[in-house]
Amino acid sequence: MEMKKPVIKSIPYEEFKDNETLEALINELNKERTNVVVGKLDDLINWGRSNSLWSLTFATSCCGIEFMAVGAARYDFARFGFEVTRNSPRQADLIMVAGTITHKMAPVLKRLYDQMAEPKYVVAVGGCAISGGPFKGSYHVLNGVDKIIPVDVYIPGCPPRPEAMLYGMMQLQRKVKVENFFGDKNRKYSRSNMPSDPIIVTNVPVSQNENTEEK
Amino acid sequence: MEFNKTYIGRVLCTIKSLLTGLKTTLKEFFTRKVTEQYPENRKTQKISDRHRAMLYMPLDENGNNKCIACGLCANNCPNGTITIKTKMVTDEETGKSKKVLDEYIYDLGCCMYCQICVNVCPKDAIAFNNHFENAVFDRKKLIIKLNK
Amino acid sequence: MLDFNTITTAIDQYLHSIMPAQAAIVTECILVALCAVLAYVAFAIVMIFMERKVCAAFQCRLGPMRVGPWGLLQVFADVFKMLIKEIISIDRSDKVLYNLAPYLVVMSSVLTFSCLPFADGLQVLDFNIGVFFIMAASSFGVLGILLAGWSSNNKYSMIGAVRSGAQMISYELSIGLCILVIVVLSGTMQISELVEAQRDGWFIFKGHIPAFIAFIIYLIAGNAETNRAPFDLPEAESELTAGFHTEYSGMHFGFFYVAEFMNLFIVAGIASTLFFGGWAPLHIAGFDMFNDIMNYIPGSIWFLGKTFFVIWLLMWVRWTFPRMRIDQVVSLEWKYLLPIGLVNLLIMTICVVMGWTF
Amino acid sequence: MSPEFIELEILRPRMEELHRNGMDFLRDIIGMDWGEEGLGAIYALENSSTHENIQIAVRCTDREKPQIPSVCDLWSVAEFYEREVYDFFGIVFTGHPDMRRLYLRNDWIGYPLRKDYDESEAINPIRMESEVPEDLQRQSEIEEDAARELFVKQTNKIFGDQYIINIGPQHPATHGVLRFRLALDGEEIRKIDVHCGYIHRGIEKLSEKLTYPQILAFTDRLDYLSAHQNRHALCMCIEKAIGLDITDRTQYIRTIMDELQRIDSHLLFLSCAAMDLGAITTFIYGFRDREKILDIFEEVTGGRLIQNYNIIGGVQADITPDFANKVKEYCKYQKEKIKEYNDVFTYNTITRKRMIGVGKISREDAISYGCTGGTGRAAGWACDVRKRHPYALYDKVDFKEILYTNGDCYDRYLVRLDEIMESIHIIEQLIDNIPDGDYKVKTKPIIRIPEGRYSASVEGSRGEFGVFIESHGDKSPYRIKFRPMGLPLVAAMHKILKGAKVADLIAIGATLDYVIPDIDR
Repeated sequence: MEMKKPVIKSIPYEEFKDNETLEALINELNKERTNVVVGKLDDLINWGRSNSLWSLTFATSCCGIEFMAVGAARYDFARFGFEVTRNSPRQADLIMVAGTITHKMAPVLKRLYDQMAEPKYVVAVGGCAISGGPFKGSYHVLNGVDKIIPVDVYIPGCPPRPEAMLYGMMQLQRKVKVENFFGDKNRKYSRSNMPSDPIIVTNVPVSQNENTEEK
Repeated sequence: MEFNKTYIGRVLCTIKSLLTGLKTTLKEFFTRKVTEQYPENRKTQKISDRHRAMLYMPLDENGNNKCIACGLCANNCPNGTITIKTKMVTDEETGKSKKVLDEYIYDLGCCMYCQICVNVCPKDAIAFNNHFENAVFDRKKLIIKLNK
Repeated sequence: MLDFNTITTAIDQYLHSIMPAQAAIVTECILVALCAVLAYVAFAIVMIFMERKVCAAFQCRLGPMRVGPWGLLQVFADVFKMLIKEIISIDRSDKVLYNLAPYLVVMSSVLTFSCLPFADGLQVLDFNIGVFFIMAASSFGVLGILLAGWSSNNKYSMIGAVRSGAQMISYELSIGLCILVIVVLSGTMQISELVEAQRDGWFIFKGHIPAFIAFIIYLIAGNAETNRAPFDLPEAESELTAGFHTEYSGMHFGFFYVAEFMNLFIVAGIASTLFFGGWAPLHIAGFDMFNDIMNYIPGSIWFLGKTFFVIWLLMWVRWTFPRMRIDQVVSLEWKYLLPIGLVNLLIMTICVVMGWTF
Repeated sequence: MSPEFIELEILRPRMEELHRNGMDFLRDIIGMDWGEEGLGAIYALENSSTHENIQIAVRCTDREKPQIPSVCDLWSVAEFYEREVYDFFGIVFTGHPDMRRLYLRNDWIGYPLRKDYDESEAINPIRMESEVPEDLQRQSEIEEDAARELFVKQTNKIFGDQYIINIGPQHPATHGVLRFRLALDGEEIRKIDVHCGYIHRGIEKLSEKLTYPQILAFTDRLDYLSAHQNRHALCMCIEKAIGLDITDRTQYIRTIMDELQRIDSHLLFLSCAAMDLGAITTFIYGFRDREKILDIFEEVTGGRLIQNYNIIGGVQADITPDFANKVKEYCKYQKEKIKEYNDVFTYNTITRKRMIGVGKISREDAISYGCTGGTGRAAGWACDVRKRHPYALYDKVDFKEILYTNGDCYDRYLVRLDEIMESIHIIEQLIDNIPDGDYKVKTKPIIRIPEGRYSASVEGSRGEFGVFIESHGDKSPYRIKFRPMGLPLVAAMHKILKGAKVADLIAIGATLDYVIPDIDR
């Protein structure tokens, strides 16, 4: 069976980044699928879900301002149907973690995530949310939100420009479009199968000052 | 008593100020919209050359990068975004062994775009480009090997 | 002109001919209910789409564009998502009331909606206290909101609900007074008679100054009734996160969301019936040609056209003004709208008694 | 300026004397850890009428139980500053009414800015349970810490039996992750307890390990809406310390950029204030026009929000050739648009009703709380650093310091709106006269600051932003302290909120215009 490829208006499938991870996910989810009717229903539901991603207004720092800019007139994420930002986590479909998460904020973020109703998605926006970013060596900063909640899409940047955020949202749409609502091989299942193990590439060299000395 | 302090005066002033507001928004209702339609305008969109979205290694005409693996960028990076792996290569003609770049690993996911690495680079071997479409599903995909 | 009376009578006769009278009435009730609910949903979708587009236009942006042509399918996507979204049950909430509240709100608005006269003959019930019934039906929506706030076990919801109660009870008065002005002018409470009386001129023209003032007050009070800016205190996003429906998710929240929009439709519908002649076409005395042409446009188009115009007016207001504070909301009603409304009623009575109306 | 060291015993009399003699503006209290010599604090004071500066330093040799007498009865803002010092250094201020941690969780172990602080994850792991407010803890649960025991006992009942609601940390009106606990009586606010630290990133501690050019990158992320000015302050401080003269061209570019940034910030202020009051359309209008500045920024600096433009000795890159034209075009455009904001929002009766007379602060209180920037000027305190201690080109350009007298929300709002016009005026004077020359001067590859203490301050978008560096001659500072613009504002919250309603809290919060990452650092 041919792999179902999510379609996004105006950007061809091949031009998207990270198709490999997406295809791995599709294969994982669709191993034993044959039912055509259910498949069509799934498509309909995914079409609904992916075009109506209401985000929680959650911003801790700089990226939050760019998130507001995405919502404003020039970039206008209402075009995608994302403009209904909800202040209550119960009504939101997605949490855009825009900004640094500190030790004090971590339990709050976790609780917000738990309060959201399924299906829920997490987008890590900017260096701080992805890895701790500029403040990775700090005593009070969580190095990446994927340590406490599962992240669906990473949008790098410090802060990412509004178009980059829109691009990230389209990536998320693609991910939503390959999910299954019916059957046990759906997203929830796959998520527990593929835990996003947090990775740290390089720790901040504590003694870096000494290194520069000689150069 | 001044007119605009009386009951009727206050009501009229209020109505006037509200009508001014309504007039302004009505005008905007009919003006051209300022929205740029991002994915639709991908081909025509212009982004400042100075915009920093991602580090890359400019290549010379032979397709080689200019990096000499001195490690200044990695040492000057405030949060360890750059890791340089070197290897020793022996020059066949002179017989001297030389330290050359093996892998230039850049973590897009924690770069803070402070430009110090570009500033300190003695050979201008690295620079920022403005390709901002970098969102991925997997954290590991953000760790990029810059040299080919 | 298409007369819906003939259609409905035909259906009625057909049903009576094939089944006993009791069964026929039951079938008719079910049919009517189905039609009402379907129309309710259809209008809700239209309204939500309109709101998003109109709001975008006021804000120099485009609004939904990518789902379907010009974003036409946007709301359908939202509906699909909402329908299958998880409904969270809240720990330590009052389960029965918590689950009942959204249905109460929606029921009240469906009930009121079905009383609207869409065209001649296209209304569920046309009886002698029609306007009064609409008012009574619309006012029990506040009960749902109060219950939602109370049962959610959330302090924001509680504050939102109490605000809502204070606000709705206040503004009900003004709405009542405005409707009274029209009742005084027309001398009837039956909706079909109200509309018929406007065949030769809408009440807003017939009643001139007092009717116009009543219209403005009605719009303000109606806006407050529907909890829309500048009176959106019960859900005041920046103060109470989402107000009385903070804890609701999925379709339960969807009910509140839809009911809010449909209440707006209802307020506009009543306004167009009372002040702009409902399904009656625009007639200008003396221009018979013009009047004839106007008569060709079906009544339901007239009604919807007028209603959507009033809705647009209310959206315009909503997307222009900042939110008021609770004490200001209450003092606006009791210090300004209510006295002005009373005086206005007096003026209208004098006008009618002296025959100073057109 | 080097601080005057005095004995611990005479701190109170000396401070009282200074306060009597007109030193009524406490700019900052800088906690210090001098290692062997003990812990201490440096008080930066200013006379609000003569603009005379003085720094008083005090030392306390007992590292186990350091105690310094509190001065929060003299300067109200000291209450928060002292809590900050207690939080980071563990210095207890005797006589302080509410000695709790300000930024870190109340179960945090250790004092992070002390030199001997152990940063290991094992001691302070990421705790996934929420912290229990101190007034909900039972007395026996409060850890047996001498310092806390002393003061927590009296304060563990912050609210008593009142109806408490939480605003924040995730709340649309707090502009980030500030948290208020409010005691309500119906809609009226009885008491407020501010919790900061949800975005405390430990920038000051991080900086102690980094070189000066590396620290520059952090300043952009303090108050991202005055990224330029913050960076300007740090560059200025370092340049002063190493005796580097910068070119005229740089001065012009920096001044223009500072003012553009100010307009940007004030537009965002306007937008957010409008959104908080429910006027979402005005929010969009503000953002629409702000994009024009961001375009200019992006063209020149390569960043929209975080610009990375000032560097030690100059700026990162020269301005683009069409910079002047674009800026002039923008200035013309913006002047017209101000009228639109006025029509749709400023003069709207609802706005006026929501803001006039709400959240008043008197001039004396503004000074005592150190509320600089728009808040101070709305109360009639001429606190503009550009006038008080001119830097860059501000003594050469002609501009007015906008002053209002009522100190209520509406005045705070108007100050910002007028300052946009004033900033445009400054830019128009400079934009045509940018002299030729280098845009940066060469610096040594490794910058070391000679031993000593240096400070500099600039007028940020929302108040005085100060930098204090104590250098021991290394290429990283021994201690660096940024004066937050927002901390005095939230410190003054409980004063401003007297008798306000919940909705007023939103209006007050919006017009105080704090940026949380700047408060928390």
